Amino acid sequence: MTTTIPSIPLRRLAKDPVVISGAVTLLLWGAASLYSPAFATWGHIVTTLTVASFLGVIAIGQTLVIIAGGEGIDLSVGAAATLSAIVASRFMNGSDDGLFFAVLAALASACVIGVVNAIGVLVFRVPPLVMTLGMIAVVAGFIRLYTGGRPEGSAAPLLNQLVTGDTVLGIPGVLWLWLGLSVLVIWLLRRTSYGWRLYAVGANRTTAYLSGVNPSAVKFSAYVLSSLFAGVGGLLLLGYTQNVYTNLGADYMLNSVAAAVIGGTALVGGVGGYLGTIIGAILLTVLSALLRTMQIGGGEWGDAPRQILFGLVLIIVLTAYGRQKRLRG
Amino acid sequence: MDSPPFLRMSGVRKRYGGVTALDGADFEADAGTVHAVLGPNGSGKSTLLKVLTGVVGPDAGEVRLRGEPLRPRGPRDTLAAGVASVYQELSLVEDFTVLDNLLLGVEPTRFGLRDRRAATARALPWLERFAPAFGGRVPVRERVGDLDPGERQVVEVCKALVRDPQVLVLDEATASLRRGQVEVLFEVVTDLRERGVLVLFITHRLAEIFSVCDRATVMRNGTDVATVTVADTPERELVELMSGQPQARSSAAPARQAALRTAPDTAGAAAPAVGADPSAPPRLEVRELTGDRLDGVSLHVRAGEVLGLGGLQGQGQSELMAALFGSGRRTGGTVLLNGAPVRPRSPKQAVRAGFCYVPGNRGGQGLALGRPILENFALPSVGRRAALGVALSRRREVAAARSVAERINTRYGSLDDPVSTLSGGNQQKIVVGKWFPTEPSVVLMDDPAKGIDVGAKAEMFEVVAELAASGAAVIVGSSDDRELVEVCDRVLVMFEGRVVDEVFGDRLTEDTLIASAMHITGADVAAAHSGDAAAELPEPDHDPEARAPGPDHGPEEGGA
Amino acid sequence: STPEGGGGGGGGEGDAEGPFTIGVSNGFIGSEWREQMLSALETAFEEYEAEGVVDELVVESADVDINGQIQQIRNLIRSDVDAIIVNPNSPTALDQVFAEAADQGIQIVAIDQAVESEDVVNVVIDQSEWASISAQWLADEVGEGGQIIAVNGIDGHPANEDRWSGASEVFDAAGVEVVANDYAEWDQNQGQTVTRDLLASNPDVDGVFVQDGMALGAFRALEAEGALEDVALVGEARVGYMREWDAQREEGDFSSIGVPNPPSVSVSALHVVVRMLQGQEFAADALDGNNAWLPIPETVTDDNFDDQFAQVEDENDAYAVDHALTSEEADAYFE
Amino acid sequence: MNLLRSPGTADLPSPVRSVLSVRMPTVAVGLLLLVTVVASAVLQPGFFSPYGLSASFATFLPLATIAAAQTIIVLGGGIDLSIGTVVTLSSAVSVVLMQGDDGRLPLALAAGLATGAACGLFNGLVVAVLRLQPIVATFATSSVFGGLALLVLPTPGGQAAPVLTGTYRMVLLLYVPIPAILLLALFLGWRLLRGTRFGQHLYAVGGNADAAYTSAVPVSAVRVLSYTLGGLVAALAGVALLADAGAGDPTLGTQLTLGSIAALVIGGTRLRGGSGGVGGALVGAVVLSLIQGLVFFAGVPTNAREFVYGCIIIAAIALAGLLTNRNGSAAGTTGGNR
Ligand SMILES: Nc1ncnc2c1ncn2[C@@H]1O[C@H](COP(=O)(O)OP(=O)(O)OP(=O)(O)O)[C@@H](O)[C@H]1O
Ligand SMILES: Nc1ncnc2c1ncn2[C@@H]1O[C@H](COP(=O)(O)OP(=O)(O)OP(=O)(O)O)[C@@H](O)[C@H]1O
Ligand SMILES: [Mg+2]
Ligand SMILES: [Mg+2]
Repeated sequence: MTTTIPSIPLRRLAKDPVVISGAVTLLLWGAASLYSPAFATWGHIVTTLTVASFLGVIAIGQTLVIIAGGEGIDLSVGAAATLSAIVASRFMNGSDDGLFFAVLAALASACVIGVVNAIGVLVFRVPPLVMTLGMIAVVAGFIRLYTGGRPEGSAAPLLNQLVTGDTVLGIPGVLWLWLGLSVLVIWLLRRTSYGWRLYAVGANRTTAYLSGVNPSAVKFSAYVLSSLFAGVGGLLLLGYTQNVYTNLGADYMLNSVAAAVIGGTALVGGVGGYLGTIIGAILLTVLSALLRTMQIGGGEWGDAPRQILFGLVLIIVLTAYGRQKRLRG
Repeated sequence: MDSPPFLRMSGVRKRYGGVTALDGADFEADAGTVHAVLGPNGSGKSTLLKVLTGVVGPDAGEVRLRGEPLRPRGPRDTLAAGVASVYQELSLVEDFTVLDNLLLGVEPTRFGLRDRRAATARALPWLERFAPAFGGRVPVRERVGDLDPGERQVVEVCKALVRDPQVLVLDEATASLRRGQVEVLFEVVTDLRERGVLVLFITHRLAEIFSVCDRATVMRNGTDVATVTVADTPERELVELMSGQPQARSSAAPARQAALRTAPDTAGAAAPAVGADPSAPPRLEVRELTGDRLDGVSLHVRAGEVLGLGGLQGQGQSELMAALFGSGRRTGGTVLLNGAPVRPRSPKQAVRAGFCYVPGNRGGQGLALGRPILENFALPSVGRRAALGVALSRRREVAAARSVAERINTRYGSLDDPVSTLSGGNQQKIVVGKWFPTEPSVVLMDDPAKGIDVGAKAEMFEVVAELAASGAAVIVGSSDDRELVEVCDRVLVMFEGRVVDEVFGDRLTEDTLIASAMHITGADVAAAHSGDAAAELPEPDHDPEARAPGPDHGPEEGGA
Repeated sequence: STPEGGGGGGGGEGDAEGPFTIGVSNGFIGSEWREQMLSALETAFEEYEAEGVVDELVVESADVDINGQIQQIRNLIRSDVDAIIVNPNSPTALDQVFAEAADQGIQIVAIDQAVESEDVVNVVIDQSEWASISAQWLADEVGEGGQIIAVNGIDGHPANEDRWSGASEVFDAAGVEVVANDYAEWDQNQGQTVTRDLLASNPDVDGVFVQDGMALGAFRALEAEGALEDVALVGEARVGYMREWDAQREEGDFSSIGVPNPPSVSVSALHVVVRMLQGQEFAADALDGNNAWLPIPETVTDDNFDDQFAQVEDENDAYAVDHALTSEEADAYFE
Repeated sequence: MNLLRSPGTADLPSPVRSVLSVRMPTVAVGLLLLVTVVASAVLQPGFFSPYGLSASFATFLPLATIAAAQTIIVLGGGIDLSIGTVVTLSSAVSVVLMQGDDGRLPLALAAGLATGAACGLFNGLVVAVLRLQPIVATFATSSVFGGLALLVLPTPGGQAAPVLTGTYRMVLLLYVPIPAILLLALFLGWRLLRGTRFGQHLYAVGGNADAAYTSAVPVSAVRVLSYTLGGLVAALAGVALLADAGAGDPTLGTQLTLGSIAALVIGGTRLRGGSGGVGGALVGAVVLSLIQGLVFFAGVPTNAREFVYGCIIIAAIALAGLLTNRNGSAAGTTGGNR
């Protein structure tokens, strides 16, 4: 922000999704720290953020696709992450030699998913939800064909070092990377012609078209970027777990949507941003860590209370602001 | 004498965030009258009537109908009380048939199931009554999405009528109607008045008020400023009430008209492009253009000239602009820009070539309503100011937006506010102003003043004049002949996809335009409207028979 | 009426000569264990095929829910198989389709997960016993009054329930306190996260009980906390984990245990089902209810680690230490 | 009060006209059904045998029913990602109460259906009253219902009543399995619902909620009711699953959510709402099940099956999309702001 902002009214601030979810996150973190002081330790903060970073990076593309509108959503991010990790691990095979090529091959294979998604959505007019859902089956099927069900290889030590090792200031490289990507994406959305066009296409595709924007090209790029960032997320996951398995990314399918929506990105398109998604990703991670720490699940009632509470808290957080317009003016 | 008025609204207030839509408005109307509600854009007319119909919940105020307080929780309650409305934004379900739309919410049932026969019996009389407005059809089972905007508007009206209202609200119900459709509507409105129905009528077309309304309430800034009897009030007084300022002259773009009138008569030679150098080669030349609803259009415009497209609505004016801009279908013909052929296949290419387009539907096609004013201003030209075509400087963007906003006198709070917070007129200025930084050489404007109040209209036309003055060729389409006369140097009258008349110089008057448009449709209609004017019309300068699209125009696809 | 036989009926019981067609229904493919299970089966099948005992192996293997697995089995029934080897997604909810298959004279053997249906012979290891071995080791490591955390699979999943009940019994008996118990869906990544969170809130625990498939994740969490030496960890008999184990052994005081859960139960099941098809009767004491228990293979411990590791060192990380009945051992189940 | 009535002949539908106006989605899904049935008859041994038919319809019914439930919700402009867990929870409640005892069957069924409806009601309130975005709200409630199912039925078990399972496997007149009759009943039930005012309002709310609201349609109530009905029908799917499976399981049905969405899209229902129908979704579910079987019976190698299946599904949906969406809006000029 270069210009001075006229003192934003407090009321408006209190309705800002980013502010609300940020506050809820801090609240949860506070509660967790009270319950278990270990939560407040530096090490634990760093590891929690590390776990959140995978979701955060995968949700970058999700945020872009949702902003681009037209019921945009990408449920295949988990599949793209898995594919990328599997390809990378096969090429790396536990050594640093093939690292560069492996990363390239992994990201390229992820991008193919995005291209196919985009073609389905833009050319064949398949609803994005269904197209990307179908892609999960296709990618899973492809992985099975490609690996025979048993992915081989393992992470390059360098990659592992990046994700888990301390690099600078006691902060693992993955967090620096996330920070860098965040700055890049936020800049992309706020301060580039691409970002402004993306919002315009999401807010009103026809207007954008009649203003000389090519909405199909913009959406195409959003789907490809989505898979690309999912692929990056897959690489980071590979660095974290060091070896791959065929369900590696499955968990991120709906959670990435939830992270974006919690952060204020609306599924109608043209609204939101990545800052909110970052907080959404952290909130989801902290929430499940809190429920786990408090042993809400796992006691004599098993996992049930944790699942129930998780859902209820999510509803409460969303109720705070993530609401659609009233019918009556 | 002391019996309470049929409808009384008092002290109605409504705020939207920081915007005050209604600021203690009072309103009274009697049964059996047609009561106009007038006022500039954003003065709260629609909001007031939405409070009446229950769509908007007021912050304060009271509504009494027949002396009884009406506290609706939604349209269901007011409908039960006999209030039906045609809203400014269409409220039809596109996937439904006309019949299903007409009875939506009031479907008759038998044994718990919808009773189609009873439904048809209820709806049919109205559709038949309006058959002339549907071109003679009775479109019971047609899908509403397949109807054209005027027909949809008529369906809206029928939908309200099917509910047998005691109070009928018509919010700019005539804005997208053709002349013939308006006439049918006014006949029905007159019948309703005789049956004791109160009709509340919002419009920006003053002529309509004088032809059908008994009383008029003028609103400004969210309150009522006066209620007058129409027959006793001259037009000029109404305009003064609306604008709050004494009116110097009737209305807009006087400078251009003055220039036109004083220009030496060029004795019918080439068109006298007033703002342009008549000897200059045309900036834009169109030869034999064919496409959707276009049946061989030829025209030329010079730099600095404002060319109008007149005629009845829906004769290919919009399609012509869309075809030129690359967003509509174009199957044949040539377009020359500065003498060189151009064939944009998308708006993107058209913009590159130097075209710009102001669509008729502001919210749906001109603006990204939820996005900030700044981004809306920047959208067509954002790449030009970006470093490497990508990186933006906020300072540069703000400066660019400010300079345009100043040039066209746009009023806004902050450039970061969503564009939806602006009043209609200011929104419209952004739709036009956003093109300035692209320095267009051809400006296409489709009904740029639709739904715009009198004051904003004047400002709008100054913008048009300014664009022409800066050297652009301007093409303006409008359904309002008065507008065309005020703003254009020359008007082409279109009919069924062809240019059938060219009007300029002293002949450029409202009467000539109406007559010219009517001449084609049938002498009897024309005679009824403009007396003997029709007889004096020149022959159309193009022979329609010679313009039939020949097989030499291959079926090529353009646009999207 | 209920349809019997019909056009697509099975091989029929009198047909004890073969060659037999064997169907396989596997309802989950997210794990390498299942792939090993299938590929071992295919290899063993080829041997029988060479002998002319069997002629076709029809494999249905996909990620499906119970409804999907019911469809898988119906597809197999209609493909005229003589026997079905099934790794079931539910111990109870396939009962009806098993009855359908049995009506058509098809022999059914369940592996990995026992089912309740009386039409099925379960060729399985005792999951409860399987878990109690490593639980006992952990209990010994942490001693009476020791505190542990548990990282289980999926709550409500039958295998999870069997294993955890077996392990809990051991912990109760040994006076070990389970201070926290959570579920990580047999997913290594989640296992890592869950272990980390549980460790953070229970920094003083003495041990971690973790089911297989997630031990490597738990290991990495401990490694990140630098707690490998202080906290006892139940391991797994899989090559990836064993490599880490091996590396730690060279560095210092690290001890673990891996109880194999052999994917080649499928092979054992093939031996059994072929004999059933050939009309052999089970020996009197071979069946416990409808369970033909398989022996739990030799546990990988600190003592035998080098031997065990040497045998599998060349396999890839996902490889699980394996074991199958030999033909002779299988014969012992029959009269 | 029709003072303005003028005489004239009504433009009433003739049978010819209604045949001609068959919608494209119906053609597309009909075509798919034809192709898959013919292919199945050729490739699957005994497809038309009594056992073949009974096995097929027994498999179709649960997916078809849940697709019908999802369609009711989607038509009204919503979506329900929790529908699979609603099936799970209601079947868990049923089976726990049933305890394999025929006498307890009515009570257990009633409780199961009530549970489904209650879950739907909760979803409906969250979406219509709290006004949360359906996709995320139901993602959250799916966690809640899944948790509740685990509380009700912590481990797999519980026998379905023998009457239930027995009836489900019955075949009438040699060739008409009970599930086929139930499928037909489901369709007839839908047609009945479609004929009511609620049926009409459902489409109006999904098609244009603002228009429906200003036309005095009780929009929020319609939304709540659509979720409640969806929940109720999902509970029926739970009963069908229970009858087919014979016993309970706390994961029964959880994976059906995504299948239900695929089925309704293949069946020509628009995900945005307001267009489509349950009939199409039923056919879509049948087509999906048949394709799954076809990939197996066509001898596609095990490792390639999922890939082939995924590609066929996408192709089928793209085909449906090509036939339906194309004649609607052209990309650039319409649509836009919603
Ligand atoms: N839903 C809304 N949210 C925010 N502001 C609104 C909303 N509806 C109306 N307004 C604002 O309230 C004011 C009055 O609007 P209203 O629609 O009543 O004007 P109008 O007199 O009907 O104008 P027009 O002639 O353009 O139709 C305007 O400033 C408008 O921007
Ligand atoms: N149970 C069924 N078995 C076979 N075909 C069916 C079944 N249900 C529906 N169909 C067919 O599927 C197609 C779509 O049915 P659907 O109910 O969607 O009609 P519809 O388009 O919604 O009609 P309307 O709009 O009048 O309600 C129809 O061709 C119908 O005949
Ligand atoms: Mg208005
Ligand atoms: Mg229907």
